[in-house]
Amino acid sequence: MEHPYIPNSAPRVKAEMLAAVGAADIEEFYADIPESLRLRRPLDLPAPMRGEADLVRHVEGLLDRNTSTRDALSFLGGGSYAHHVPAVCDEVNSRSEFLTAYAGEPYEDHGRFQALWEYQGLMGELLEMDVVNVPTYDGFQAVATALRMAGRVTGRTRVALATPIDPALRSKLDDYLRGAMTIGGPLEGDDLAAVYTAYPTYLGVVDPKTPEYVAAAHAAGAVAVVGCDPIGLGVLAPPSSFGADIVCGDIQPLGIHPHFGGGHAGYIATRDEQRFVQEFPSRLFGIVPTAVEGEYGFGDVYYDRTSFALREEGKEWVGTAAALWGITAGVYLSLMGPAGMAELGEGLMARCRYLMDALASVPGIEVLDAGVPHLKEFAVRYTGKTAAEVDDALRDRGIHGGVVLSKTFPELGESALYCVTELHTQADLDRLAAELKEILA
Amino acid sequence: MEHPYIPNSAPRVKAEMLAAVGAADIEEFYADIPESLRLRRPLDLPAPMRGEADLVRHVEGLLDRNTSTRDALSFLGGGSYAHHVPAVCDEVNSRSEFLTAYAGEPYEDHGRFQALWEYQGLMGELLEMDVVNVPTYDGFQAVATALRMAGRVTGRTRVALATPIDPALRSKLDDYLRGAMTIGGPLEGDDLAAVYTAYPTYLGVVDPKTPEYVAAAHAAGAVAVVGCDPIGLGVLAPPSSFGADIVCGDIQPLGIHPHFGGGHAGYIATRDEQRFVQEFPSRLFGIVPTAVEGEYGFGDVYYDRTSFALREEGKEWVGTAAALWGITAGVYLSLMGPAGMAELGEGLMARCRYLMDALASVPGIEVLDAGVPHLKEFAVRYTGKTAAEVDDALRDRGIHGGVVLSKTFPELGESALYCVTELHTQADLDRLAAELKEILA
Amino acid sequence: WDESLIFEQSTPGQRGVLPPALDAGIAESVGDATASLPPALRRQKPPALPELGQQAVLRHYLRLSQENLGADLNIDVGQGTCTMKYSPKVNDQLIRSHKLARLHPGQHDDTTQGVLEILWRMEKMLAEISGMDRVTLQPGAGSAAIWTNVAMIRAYHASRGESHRDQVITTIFSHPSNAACAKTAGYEVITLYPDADGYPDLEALKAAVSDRTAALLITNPEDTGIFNPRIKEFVDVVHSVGGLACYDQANANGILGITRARDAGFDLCHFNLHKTFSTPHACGGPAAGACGVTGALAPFLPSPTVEFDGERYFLDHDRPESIGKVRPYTGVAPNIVRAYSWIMSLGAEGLREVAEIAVLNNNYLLTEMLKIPGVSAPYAKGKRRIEQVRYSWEELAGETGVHSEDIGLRAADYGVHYWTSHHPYLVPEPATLEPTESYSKADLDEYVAIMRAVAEEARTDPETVRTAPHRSSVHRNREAALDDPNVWAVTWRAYRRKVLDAS
Amino acid sequence: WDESLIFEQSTPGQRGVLPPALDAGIAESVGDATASLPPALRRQKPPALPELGQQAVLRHYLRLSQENLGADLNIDVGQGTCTMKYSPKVNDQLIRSHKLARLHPGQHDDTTQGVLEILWRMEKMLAEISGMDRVTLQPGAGSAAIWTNVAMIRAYHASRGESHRDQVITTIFSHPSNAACAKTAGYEVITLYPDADGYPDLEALKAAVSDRTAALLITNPEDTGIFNPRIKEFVDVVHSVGGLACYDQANANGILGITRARDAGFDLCHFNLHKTFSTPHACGGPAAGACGVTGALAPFLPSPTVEFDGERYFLDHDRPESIGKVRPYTGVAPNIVRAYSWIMSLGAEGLREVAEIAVLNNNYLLTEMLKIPGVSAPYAKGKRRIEQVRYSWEELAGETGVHSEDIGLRAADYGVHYWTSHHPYLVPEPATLEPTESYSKADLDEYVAIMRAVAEEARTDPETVRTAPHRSSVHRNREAALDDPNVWAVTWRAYRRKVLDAS
Repeated sequence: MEHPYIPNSAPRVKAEMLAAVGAADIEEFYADIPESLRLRRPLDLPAPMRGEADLVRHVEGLLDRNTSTRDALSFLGGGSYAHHVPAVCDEVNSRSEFLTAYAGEPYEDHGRFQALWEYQGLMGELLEMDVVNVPTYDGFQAVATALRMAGRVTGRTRVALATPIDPALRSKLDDYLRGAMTIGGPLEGDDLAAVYTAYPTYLGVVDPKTPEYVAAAHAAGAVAVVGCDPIGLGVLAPPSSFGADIVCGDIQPLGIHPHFGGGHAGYIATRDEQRFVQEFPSRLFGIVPTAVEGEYGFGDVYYDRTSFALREEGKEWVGTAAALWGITAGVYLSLMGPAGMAELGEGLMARCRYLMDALASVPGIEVLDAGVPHLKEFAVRYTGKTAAEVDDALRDRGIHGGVVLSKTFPELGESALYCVTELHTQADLDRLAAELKEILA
Repeated sequence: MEHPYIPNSAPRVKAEMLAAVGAADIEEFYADIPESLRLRRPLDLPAPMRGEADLVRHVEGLLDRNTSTRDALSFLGGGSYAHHVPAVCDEVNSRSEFLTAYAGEPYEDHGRFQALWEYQGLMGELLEMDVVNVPTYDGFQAVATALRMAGRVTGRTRVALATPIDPALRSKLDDYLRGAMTIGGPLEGDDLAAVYTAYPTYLGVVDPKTPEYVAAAHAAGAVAVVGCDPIGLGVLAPPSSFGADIVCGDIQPLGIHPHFGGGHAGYIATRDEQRFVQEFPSRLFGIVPTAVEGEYGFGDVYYDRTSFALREEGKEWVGTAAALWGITAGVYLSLMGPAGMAELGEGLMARCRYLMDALASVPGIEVLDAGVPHLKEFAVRYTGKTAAEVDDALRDRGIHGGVVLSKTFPELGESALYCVTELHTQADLDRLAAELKEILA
Repeated sequence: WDESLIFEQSTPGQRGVLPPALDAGIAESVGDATASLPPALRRQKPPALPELGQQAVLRHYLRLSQENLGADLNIDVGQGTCTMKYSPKVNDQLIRSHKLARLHPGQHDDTTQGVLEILWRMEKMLAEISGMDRVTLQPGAGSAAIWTNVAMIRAYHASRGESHRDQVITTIFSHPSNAACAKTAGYEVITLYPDADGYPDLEALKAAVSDRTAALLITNPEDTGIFNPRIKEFVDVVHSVGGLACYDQANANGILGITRARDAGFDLCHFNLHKTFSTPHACGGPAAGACGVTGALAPFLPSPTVEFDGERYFLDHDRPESIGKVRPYTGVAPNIVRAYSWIMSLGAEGLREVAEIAVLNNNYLLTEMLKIPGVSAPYAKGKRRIEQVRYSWEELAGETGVHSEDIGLRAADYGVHYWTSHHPYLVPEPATLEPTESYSKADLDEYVAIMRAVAEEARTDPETVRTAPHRSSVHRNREAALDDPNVWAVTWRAYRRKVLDAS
Repeated sequence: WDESLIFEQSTPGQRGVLPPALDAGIAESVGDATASLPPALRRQKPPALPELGQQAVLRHYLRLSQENLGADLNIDVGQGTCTMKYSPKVNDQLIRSHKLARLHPGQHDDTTQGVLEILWRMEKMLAEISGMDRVTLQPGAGSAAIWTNVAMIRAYHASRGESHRDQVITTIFSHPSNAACAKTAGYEVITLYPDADGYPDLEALKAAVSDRTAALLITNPEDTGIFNPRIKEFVDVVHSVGGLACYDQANANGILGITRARDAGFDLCHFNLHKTFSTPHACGGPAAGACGVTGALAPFLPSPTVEFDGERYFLDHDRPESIGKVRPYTGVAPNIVRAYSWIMSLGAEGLREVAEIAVLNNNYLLTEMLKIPGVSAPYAKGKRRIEQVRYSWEELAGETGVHSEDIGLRAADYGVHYWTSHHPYLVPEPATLEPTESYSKADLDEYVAIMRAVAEEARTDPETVRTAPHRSSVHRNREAALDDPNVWAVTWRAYRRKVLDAS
């Protein structure tokens, strides 16, 4: 078979190459594989679609069965966000040069190193912190690693949770910290390695006590770890301003589509102190002079702490992660600038408040924590109908309702987490309120 | 206002620049415009959508009202074709470097020159002709110019049409040849400048007499101009093989989406004879040695025939045209190769014949010219219903029916032109036949 | 890279993309459909296209793209009168939707209401911007729009029984297509030259007009960047003899919302959507043109027009006086949608800002350029300019023997374009810079710094400039081959035959 | 280009993109919503992000992209064990649809049936390819898949009350993440070294196993490209003491359809969708990993799994023994869809062709590389290799003093990548080449020619090689700064403070 992806499948070429290596046939290369391990039948896979157009029709046909957040008005958040993605972000991250690059050196891949270093620097300005890593897989991994870093820094093993956190994140932490650290308990004690605070919390609250949690950590000799959605930092004070030691989270909101969960990338930021820097498992790119005066070079800072360098003696482990999303978030922050981030944050808070007010007036809905500030998310409790019923009814009306919380936060009752973005118009928010009024009537 | 597209709209920059040029305000630059010509009110335009997301929502909202050939099974052709566009074609023509380039020199724009020269060469192989132009606007312009070239070559003024042509093309020719040449009459005579033959014809026929029309032109001392859809040339003999002097047409089928009429680009090809070459108004890129041995350079061949060089003394006129589509068609031909073009042509003829057979069996449909070969299009006559009625009924069933011919070819009765592409499966064709059977029952 | 020719990369048997397989049922039913072809019409020998795997094709074209300098990648203010402004990426993204890309232009209007509404709204906006009554978006580019205007002028006079009008008047600083289209349409062309101040010569116009005058085709500001304050008098002179006045508005960028074609009395005008309304120029097309006309000319607009009955948009093909088609269907839709989106992102206030900043940028550039020894700005000394300036390096050339073209090729070594501009070279050693509103002050400063550096090199090391480029993909062409019929080679076939086989 | 830092390009007041304006009705209704923030939580000083117009941002990143060498642009066979195969553009096009990109992972299953079907079908295909019973697609990359397997191993033993098993055995030629993940999960790591023939030492394994053995994590073929024919014995030895056998199949490309993890008795395995199934590597992620397990391990798979009840696809979160989440939601969907599309374009026959041609390419490259004086392929002399070969330049280094790293940097001057491969450098002066099926014979010949040219330079002009690169964007780093806490600078803030302000 001659296949477009396999140039040397052309028979003449194949024969020529076999002759060059002195092999009678390709089987010869597999001589080391014992017969007992050989699969002597074709794999049982669907018939291929060799024509590109056939493949496109097949896959598009499947994807068309999805109803995206562009197809239906959506109030889903809870860890993945459908903020607007500026076209330049998509343009840059779809460039072949970035999309298909991998592990080149800082010379032929200078652009990648510079773009990621600039990403670190842009995040540094947003967070007002001096050290930011090359993105890890996702915010969950970032939090998990930040907590283990805190464990290594303090030599202690308990993490206290100051605020409600994403139950899925909790599941990740349970797995990732298992055996090394425990989770729970008070914000004090000699065993306390870290206080973890979500800012805003999973339920959307900008908790006024956040600085107190940080202070409690410090009082106990622990590390204050703040999980933070960076999208709000045009209006919210950066956690470093009230003393956070490690700030971490997901950059997916910064110019990256949800991609059904494929848009995540994690950041971890610290002050520029060796006790923190040495505990990063991730790569950290640094700027460096070159052999030619005035040139900026880039390379790995303190490489000999990674598992690439030290295998099991390195800090945790590191593979590749989510570099392209780091570049993308850098493009996003460059486009938005200080004014854009401020306007965006103000717009989110305003829309959120407007929707909270609107839903508060719907009979059968109780807005939770209505008295404290929210960035873009808030929880409601339904009275009279189950959250699943409301969600089904909204879906019938072409709306993706908020994330249902009834199972994950049973203490809240029949509840859901609503999220606004800057894409919501007043008409969108009014429509939701009107539909809910009908549904709950 | 600070706008993302206008960097110097930032007030501080504006003030600095005004100071640098010694101007009090911007009005000063318009001092030469008499007050009577000044518009002293804002333009009456819709309120702008400054947020990129607002703009996207607005424009996507409008475009969503279209039903594309991906949304509905389509049998439309007649000059614009929804063939499969390989992803690599879209990838290359969306590269910023090509998309936003314009009139650079052969050095900093070496890539554009080489890609277009290669396009000419690839078309040359397909057509077996030695001279191919940088694309003109569209196939209509290519035919119109080819005929005026024939007029200049022969010093004669009449064009005879050997085959039915697109009525829209006829309209273009009436305008473009007006005053210079006449259209119509027999394929003979001392006044005959050109015989124009469409291959296949507008009605999809691969007319077995095509070589005879060419011969007739030559017998009269006229130029044989063949309009040819290049998509069929993997199976159809190139017109040069039976003596065509000028071959021309549209390359839109070669890897370019219909774009609602924006995907057109015209080609004109001749033998490498000065009497033809000197009559091209278009640019012709040539390969040329450079100051460094072994390098390939590219530049304009025989530039001093163009209106760029000679204004009204040049051949017709030339502006920019459709270079990006030329590059794209080059990518397409490179991807398809000889085997791809042959398989494609065979597949088109087979599907076309299958659909002709299927529709011939539908009561109320008469397939026209069923006895001669067709490439991908054929006309049918409806008995019992009007073509518009059938078209409406198909549309109700989610099908774009064939181009209605009743007004443009009244002599064919209530008729329509059906087109297949390689995207049609047997099920698609059977579905059309079944729907038509119901509609015409 | 210096990428080899794709023809040199072929390996027999490799495939780049496979067409869909034919369903077995079709194959069984029809057999070999090509068998119906007469032998003379059946291709005997496959075309000698190269054979490459998909990745090899992609790599080839990606490398060629990197050997090309798009406006997105440089400070692109030196493309003569053809500077490209920033073409927003969001607009590219919008037009890639299958809702436009895969829309067949022959679809029933009921299935294309969205794009028809955009065409209709775009017409209304351009009518407001130009002051004209109707606008067609059918022409494929600026020159095609000029042709369309000439064809409408011809049809207008013919409809009034005045086909004896066989002269068109234009100016030497108007785009060559004005003269060439008029000639192609059968007109005798009369060209006006500038007077001492750089304005088209009004006295010469008065001498030229007569009852043979079909129209005046004129640009304002011309490529010199000088606005002709007596433009209305020019129009009046032509009107006084029964001719039409047609405004080439390729240079409209600096006057958006400031002054309009209709206000000066023009009967027709045209815009380049790629120059003024931001659509990308795509290596030289597809672009898009628009022609605006007064009500008197509207019956002659190309067919179809886009109409709205209050509920539904539709194409009106029933236009008996129309000049007919200038292009298939209704124009270069993706560019029209891009331009529509661009205007919608700016609004009236934004368009005015575009004009003002473009003019500010131009006058800033003028100020800085004139500080370079050896540069001048001919005509209208000391006057402000609108959107662009045609400079002259005459003084530098006289001093150093280095020509404007050399400077341009050396500029390429610094990573920017520079084009010497149109024939004929009325201005000696010309260079036309047009900064538009897209470039920042820092960009303009960098461009001027490059010009200054090259000018200094011309004095200190003229050989380097004369033999430029040195850092491009290739070195200076031996151009003679391009004008010699014995060796010019427009295709690989011809190259094989005339050059490779001959050596 | 040598593009400056974006921080150096800022001009106050410039904007890159504007957020949507707030509807007046909202603004009126809520006033300043930020007023509700306590002062300590209200940002006082705007972040010092740079301020640039949109075109300037675009240009900056486009130029950086051109300073980067993607697999699409070069003969990318030298990325150590991490060679990227051709990632078809059609798959990129498919995943850009809003039907995937703008799909929220928390949507109700009824609105995501298309993507769930793809996940489900993909699991079935990978199960067939590996022979395993169930497969999870949740891990974000290869190392995350290794972690996932280790976590499942830990949960498996815990569920059986065998948490005393605290040792994991791996080999030195397995990816460092095998050792590091095991350590992070609390295991003691025992590393096996190759025997004289280059195979992992079976006797050493026998000596290492005990009732403390939780698992063997092993690659086959290892990065040497040598297939370990006694792999089943390794598995049996571990099983004999109650341990699990886990197969790192990052190097699966050469054995697709030839031999399967299950056939050798493995309990767990993982694939890298980016290495073997063609998804692009995106400058180092996002990638995607997949873990296959036998039925005995299936209860421990990450949650949720994708299930099908015959009519409807759904996510099953009710998995009490699951290790839980290793990542948010269900994995890197765009890469899973790409990989699915890739397999669907090839089928069983195509996957086998992939394997065979990858192996043919590798052995061809081996033959040609060994013709270069100074190159050797340590271990198993004269044997055929599977997918890659770890070469050694020891002889050349001894002769010339030029190291493998220098050769790699000089290769960059010829426009290709070359990576010296993982620590520890067990093979002296190593270089690992892995051609995959994506590269043509002509490509491989060109790569070998570059290696030969550099090797010759090492003899004739070693200084040029030692000081390379010369034709890259920048020259060799002064690396000391990267390990000095006083000057390392991970952010612009730190650079300003530690370097700029200090000088």
